[in-house]
Amino acid sequence: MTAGVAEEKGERPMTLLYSEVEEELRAAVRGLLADRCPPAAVLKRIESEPYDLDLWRTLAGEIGVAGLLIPEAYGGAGASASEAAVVLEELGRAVAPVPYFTSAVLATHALLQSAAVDQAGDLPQAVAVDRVRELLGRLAEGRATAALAVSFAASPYRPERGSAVRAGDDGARLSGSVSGVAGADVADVLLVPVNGVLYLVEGAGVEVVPSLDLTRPVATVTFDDALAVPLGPVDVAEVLRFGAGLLASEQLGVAEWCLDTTLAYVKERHQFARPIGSFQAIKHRLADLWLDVVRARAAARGAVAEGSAVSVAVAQAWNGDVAVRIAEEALQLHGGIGMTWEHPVHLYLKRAKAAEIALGTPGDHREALASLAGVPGPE
Amino acid sequence: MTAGVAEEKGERPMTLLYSEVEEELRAAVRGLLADRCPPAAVLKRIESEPYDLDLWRTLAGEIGVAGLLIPEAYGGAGASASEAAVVLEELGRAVAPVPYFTSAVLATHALLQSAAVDQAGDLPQAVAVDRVRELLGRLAEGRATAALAVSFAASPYRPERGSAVRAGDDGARLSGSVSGVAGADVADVLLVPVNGVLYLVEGAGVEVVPSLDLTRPVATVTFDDALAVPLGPVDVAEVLRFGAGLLASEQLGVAEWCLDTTLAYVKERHQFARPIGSFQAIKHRLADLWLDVVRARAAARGAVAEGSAVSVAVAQAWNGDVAVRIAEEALQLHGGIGMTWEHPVHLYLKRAKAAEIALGTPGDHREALASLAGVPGPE
Amino acid sequence: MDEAQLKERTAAFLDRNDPSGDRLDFLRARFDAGLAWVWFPEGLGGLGVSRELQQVVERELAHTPQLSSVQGIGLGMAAPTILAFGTDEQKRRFLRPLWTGEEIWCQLFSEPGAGSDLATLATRAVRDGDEWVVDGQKVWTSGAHHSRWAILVTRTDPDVPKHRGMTYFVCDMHAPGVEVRPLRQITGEAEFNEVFLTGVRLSDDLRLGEVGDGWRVAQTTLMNERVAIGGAPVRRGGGMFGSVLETWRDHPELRTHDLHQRLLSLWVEAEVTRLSGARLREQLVAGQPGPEGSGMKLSFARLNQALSGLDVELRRDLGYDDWTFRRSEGVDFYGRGAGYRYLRAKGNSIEGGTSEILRNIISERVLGLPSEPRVDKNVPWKDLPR
Amino acid sequence: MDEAQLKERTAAFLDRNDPSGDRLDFLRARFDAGLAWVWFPEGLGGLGVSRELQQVVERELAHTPQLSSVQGIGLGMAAPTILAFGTDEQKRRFLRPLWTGEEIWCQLFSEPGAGSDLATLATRAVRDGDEWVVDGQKVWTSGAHHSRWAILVTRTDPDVPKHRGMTYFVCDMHAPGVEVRPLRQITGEAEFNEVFLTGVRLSDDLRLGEVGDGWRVAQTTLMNERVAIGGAPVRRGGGMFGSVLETWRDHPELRTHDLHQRLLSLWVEAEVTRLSGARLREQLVAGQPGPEGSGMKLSFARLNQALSGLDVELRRDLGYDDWTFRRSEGVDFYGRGAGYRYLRAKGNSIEGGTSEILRNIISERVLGLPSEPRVDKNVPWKDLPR
Repeated sequence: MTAGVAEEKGERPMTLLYSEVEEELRAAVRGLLADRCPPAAVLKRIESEPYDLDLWRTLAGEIGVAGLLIPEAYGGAGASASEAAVVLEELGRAVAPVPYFTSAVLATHALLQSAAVDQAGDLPQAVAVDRVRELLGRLAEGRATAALAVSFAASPYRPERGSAVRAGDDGARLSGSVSGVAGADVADVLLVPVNGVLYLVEGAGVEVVPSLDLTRPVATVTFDDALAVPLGPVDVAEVLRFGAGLLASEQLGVAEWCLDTTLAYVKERHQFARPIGSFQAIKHRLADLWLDVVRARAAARGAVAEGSAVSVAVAQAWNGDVAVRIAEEALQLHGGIGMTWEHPVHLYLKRAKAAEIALGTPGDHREALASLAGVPGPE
Repeated sequence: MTAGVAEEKGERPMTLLYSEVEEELRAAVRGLLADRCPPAAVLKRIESEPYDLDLWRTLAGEIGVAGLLIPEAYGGAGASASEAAVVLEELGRAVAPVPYFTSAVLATHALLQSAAVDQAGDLPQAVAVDRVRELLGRLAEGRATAALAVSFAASPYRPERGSAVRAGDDGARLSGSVSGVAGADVADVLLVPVNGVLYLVEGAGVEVVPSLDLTRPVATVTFDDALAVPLGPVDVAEVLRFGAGLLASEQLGVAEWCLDTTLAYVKERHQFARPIGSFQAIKHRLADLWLDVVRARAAARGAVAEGSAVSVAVAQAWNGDVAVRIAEEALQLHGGIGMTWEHPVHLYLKRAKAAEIALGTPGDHREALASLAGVPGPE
Repeated sequence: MDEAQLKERTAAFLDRNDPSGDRLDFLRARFDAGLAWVWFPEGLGGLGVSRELQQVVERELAHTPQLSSVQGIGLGMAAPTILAFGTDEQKRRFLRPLWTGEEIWCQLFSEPGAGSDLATLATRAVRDGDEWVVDGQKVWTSGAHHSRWAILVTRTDPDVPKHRGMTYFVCDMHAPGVEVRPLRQITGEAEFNEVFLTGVRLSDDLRLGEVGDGWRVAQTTLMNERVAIGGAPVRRGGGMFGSVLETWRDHPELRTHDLHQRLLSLWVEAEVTRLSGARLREQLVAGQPGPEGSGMKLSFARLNQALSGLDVELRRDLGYDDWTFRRSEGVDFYGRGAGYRYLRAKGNSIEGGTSEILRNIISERVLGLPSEPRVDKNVPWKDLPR
Repeated sequence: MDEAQLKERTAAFLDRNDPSGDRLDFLRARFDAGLAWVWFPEGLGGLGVSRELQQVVERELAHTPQLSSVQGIGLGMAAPTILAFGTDEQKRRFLRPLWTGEEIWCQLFSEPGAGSDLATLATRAVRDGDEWVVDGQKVWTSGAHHSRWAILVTRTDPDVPKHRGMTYFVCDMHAPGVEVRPLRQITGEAEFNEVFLTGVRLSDDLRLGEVGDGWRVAQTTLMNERVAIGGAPVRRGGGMFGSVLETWRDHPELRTHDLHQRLLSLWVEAEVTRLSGARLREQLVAGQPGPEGSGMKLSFARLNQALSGLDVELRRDLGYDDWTFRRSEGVDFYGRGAGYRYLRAKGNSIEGGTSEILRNIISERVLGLPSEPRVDKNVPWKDLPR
């Protein structure tokens, strides 16, 4: 059944199902989050200290999520994007305020790509081999957190959006700024792409701005002649595409929480002496939304199984829209209570809306498909 | 309330309501159609002789619809587009197979425009004054029917689409062809725009093709060195814009029939021991469709009251979509019976779908608004 | 009285009362002159003339002290209800300070368990001699924190079907047991309040209408609410569209074909909605009020939501202007950022009748479609599933 | 029996029977060898082994005479029902010629008054000694004009609630009183028939299942129908998309930004729907059938309709290929013009369960939402409003 796709790629048949290992990983993450990160707890902390670094240390250290994508030679698990995707589904489902996506996916992938780390653990391109080796080890164990100094509003098609950084003549100092950087405020190190080279910077100015997504605030990062270590060449568009593919799984998790929570609510909430979920107009809308989520799951799985530019663009184009639509519908179907700060649905709406912009809007990804899928525009 | 619009135009306040005269005209047309042109009668004739010329003669002669737009000096009623629009609403509501739109609106407007006939009845531009005068008189009384030899798929923005006609060196003979011409098969004379000049032709080849809209078939018109009388300059785009504005009223009529007929059906049809119109999902869809029709009515009135390029583009962009959507929903809500030839809903679906293409698709009209309304596209 | 006579009367009033003097004195005098709401009876701020004539007075007095927007609920909802159901005593007591703004009013209708189905409300009022003791919780109350009075619907008989066991009161917001708490919304601020009523004692002369007749009284209030919604004329391309278009025109680098096509579609939808509103107002003036009104709020909610969502996407701005928890006096679609507009517009399809309820109303009252099977018609309120 | 043994058996069968000989002889022999449908019992064309093994046989016999598509209803719906509810006599009589195609079957379920609500059907069967006399009208019957037999559901007891008074028969299509008329569709052609039953006499041994048990028997038939719908794998950008894309690529002059954006959105929707189908089939193979199947038909109907509508708009073609009233054997999405596809696709959300009914099923069976209040549960069929 997936033979068609596999044949096109000429590889072993890919699967769109979850493996047993992935289901175990999911159970571990979900269990921890249920215990330590219910929506009420997230709501309580977002205005004081949004990130839950205790939770992050447990996730990274005990469950080992931080090192999933890092080769075993560096203390990681050497897992594939498919496992990372399952973690993201669960983190999305909990709008968990931890820097997994920004550090363990985006920054880690940039580092691995820049140093051209292969599965055997060789570092053919790294300029600063020791620094890369040491950093990967710390990231894998969750002892350090990194962020990629690229605007979260940039995309594989416009990777430079929001960035204005230049390297000094000696190639060891950076100046300029990047706006809308996610995860910078909890990062120990910043990875900064400048003119195709990835730099490692520890001393940068990070100013968090009030953010639409309360659980993943963005910051303006400023470099004022900051000391920087060049690590190797970097293809930012590829890094953002990899991230975009995985973000689709986080969006799936957001959509799933919204659907599940709304279903529970409409079964419970009575008006006119009936559960509101017994009204046919509500039922039909939820049936359509469920079908959107079913397809979002297939799209998210497709993006990590195939990893191609087409599959990523498809997953982002679909899941970005679906997450927003279902969060909006969840709010509407909760009625007045959904408009209150005390109900967590707004956290999901804000996450979904910010994620719609992050790493390319659905429209950007559809536009990319014009050439990727051979649907050219008007001449 | 409409002061805003009027102030913008600096004229007397326009009205979006129907006048008493218009309501009387509507009642006369509706009465005649109810009597002579029920959907079953239309269905019965469409495969043998689609046009009902007896009905047309009664409409033209007794009610006087053919001459509505023609100045009184030529035997017409000297009425405005607003009255013609009401006739079109009723004709749309009955998918009446008469050449009103093609002859009494499109061709007549082209003739009046080309000869620059003003309300006083002067013919400043006409080359062939006598021919114009005579033709207007016959058209006004319904003794002759005309068609504009322009593709029904052309638009104010692409008026030349489907036309390939050239004038001979002597300017008195035409050669070439035009595809997709509506109303040509019942026209006594053809009005043919070539290089900005309107020609009158009586001897052309007209080959009707099987048409999506069974009640308004289109034909390929061929000129083989045909004798032609030049009448005057013509601005085809303006003629098509005028027609497009009025077509919105016909689309409104189509939409109204679909809504009314579906409402009656869902109140009557029982499944699960309830009228299907008592199911909330159906009710909510119909409420939304009703709201679309309410706005289609305002759009159609706006187009004839204001007559500007913006108001026409708005009415076409909205009403073209609404007529198709509501015809599609009407079919769906009729269930199996809607898929049968014997139920008339398909006549409306086909009319709506063909009218969506006619004189510019909704997308063409929206695109035109980019410059008309100051919403420029990407640079 | 015709327009000319009314103009004369207004001129005479202006001769006697200086609009640049004390604001409250001027408003009191205007009320006493019958120029407050001319269609109200004489002695109660009116002249007992046709409502259309009010615009004459407003025009003549346009440059004099005006009423405040915090009086909206008093003027729009409480006053017509008091006029329709109040005793002479109640009308005399309440209408003058309500109109002058000396006393602000709020509305205690919705409850956490009674939103779309208002008639299921649970706030109890139990008679105790000449008084009623009220216990319950109300929600979505704007202005409760500076209100002197509230219009309040309560459950007085739980043993009869829900529509029959309600009673309507004027609630003294200064009475012991009334607690007002700001209700924070997803925008960060608090436009509304929760109001907790604990053993609040209201004397029987604060009752509006008969015991058990509260539903009918409340319908009068709600009818007047609906009139106010979805009404004001806008320019073509105006309203919330204006701010999106400004960004669009000023920032060509933000435009994409995807956004362009969506924006054009919304422009068309906004324009046909604007035309429908204009047509509706023409019909009202011509004395042919159509059923189209029910659709306007539905349309505006959808448009506001779609437009504000597109606006956020267009700007690609991951920031938000201000999450501070503070009170606000209302919706601020023009002063705040795109993120605020996006979030606040979500309420447009919930407040004042959800879009779902409006579709029910349109389908039944306008289109004549049959109602769904009712399971709560003859069940005593106390036995309803909840 | 394992795969190897079955292969051996198939090889042995091929040794004995020449596939290039008489087609019917070959198929009869295949049936008698138990290689027709291996999961059926021995003696009835099967071997009583697991259904998965059928693909082994199909692979081995791929180059031998195949069954015809006009047998679809017999194979997919009648056969499993006969197997489940037929007497030994009925199974012996009907299954062999059904499988070989010597006898074609059709389905007499839907009626003009009973579409979504099949259980309300009105075709009466009245007992008369050893026979039943059937009167009524059925509709949407494909292949009725060349069918020997039909599966038929009738009303035998109008005095009990609708689900309890039905009886299921095999109907002899050659019996006097059976009249088949082609039913013309909006596409111009007739894919289906109306079947009028007037005093049709069926002997009691044509009854399938108990008297009054027709609803349960029909459920078995319908369950087997649903399995077939919405299933086959497609290529990325394939299916109905292929023909739109071809026009799109070949005719740059037809492209507009409006159509482009809509086409891209549909391309994405088609692709995620294709992926869902692939995932669903993987789940089935892994023995984890998910509830996603109910959604596939809904998705394909929507996609086909949106795509074919866009296709007509893209071509700006006001013509139609052929309105001739003639019989056709099925849907021809690839051989016909864009207008035909547009019109025919409208049926996709009606036939085989309307999209409305599918949404009901998803919301109740998959999402666990409560059913609506039922008004027909305990009402005798004859007293139902209609």
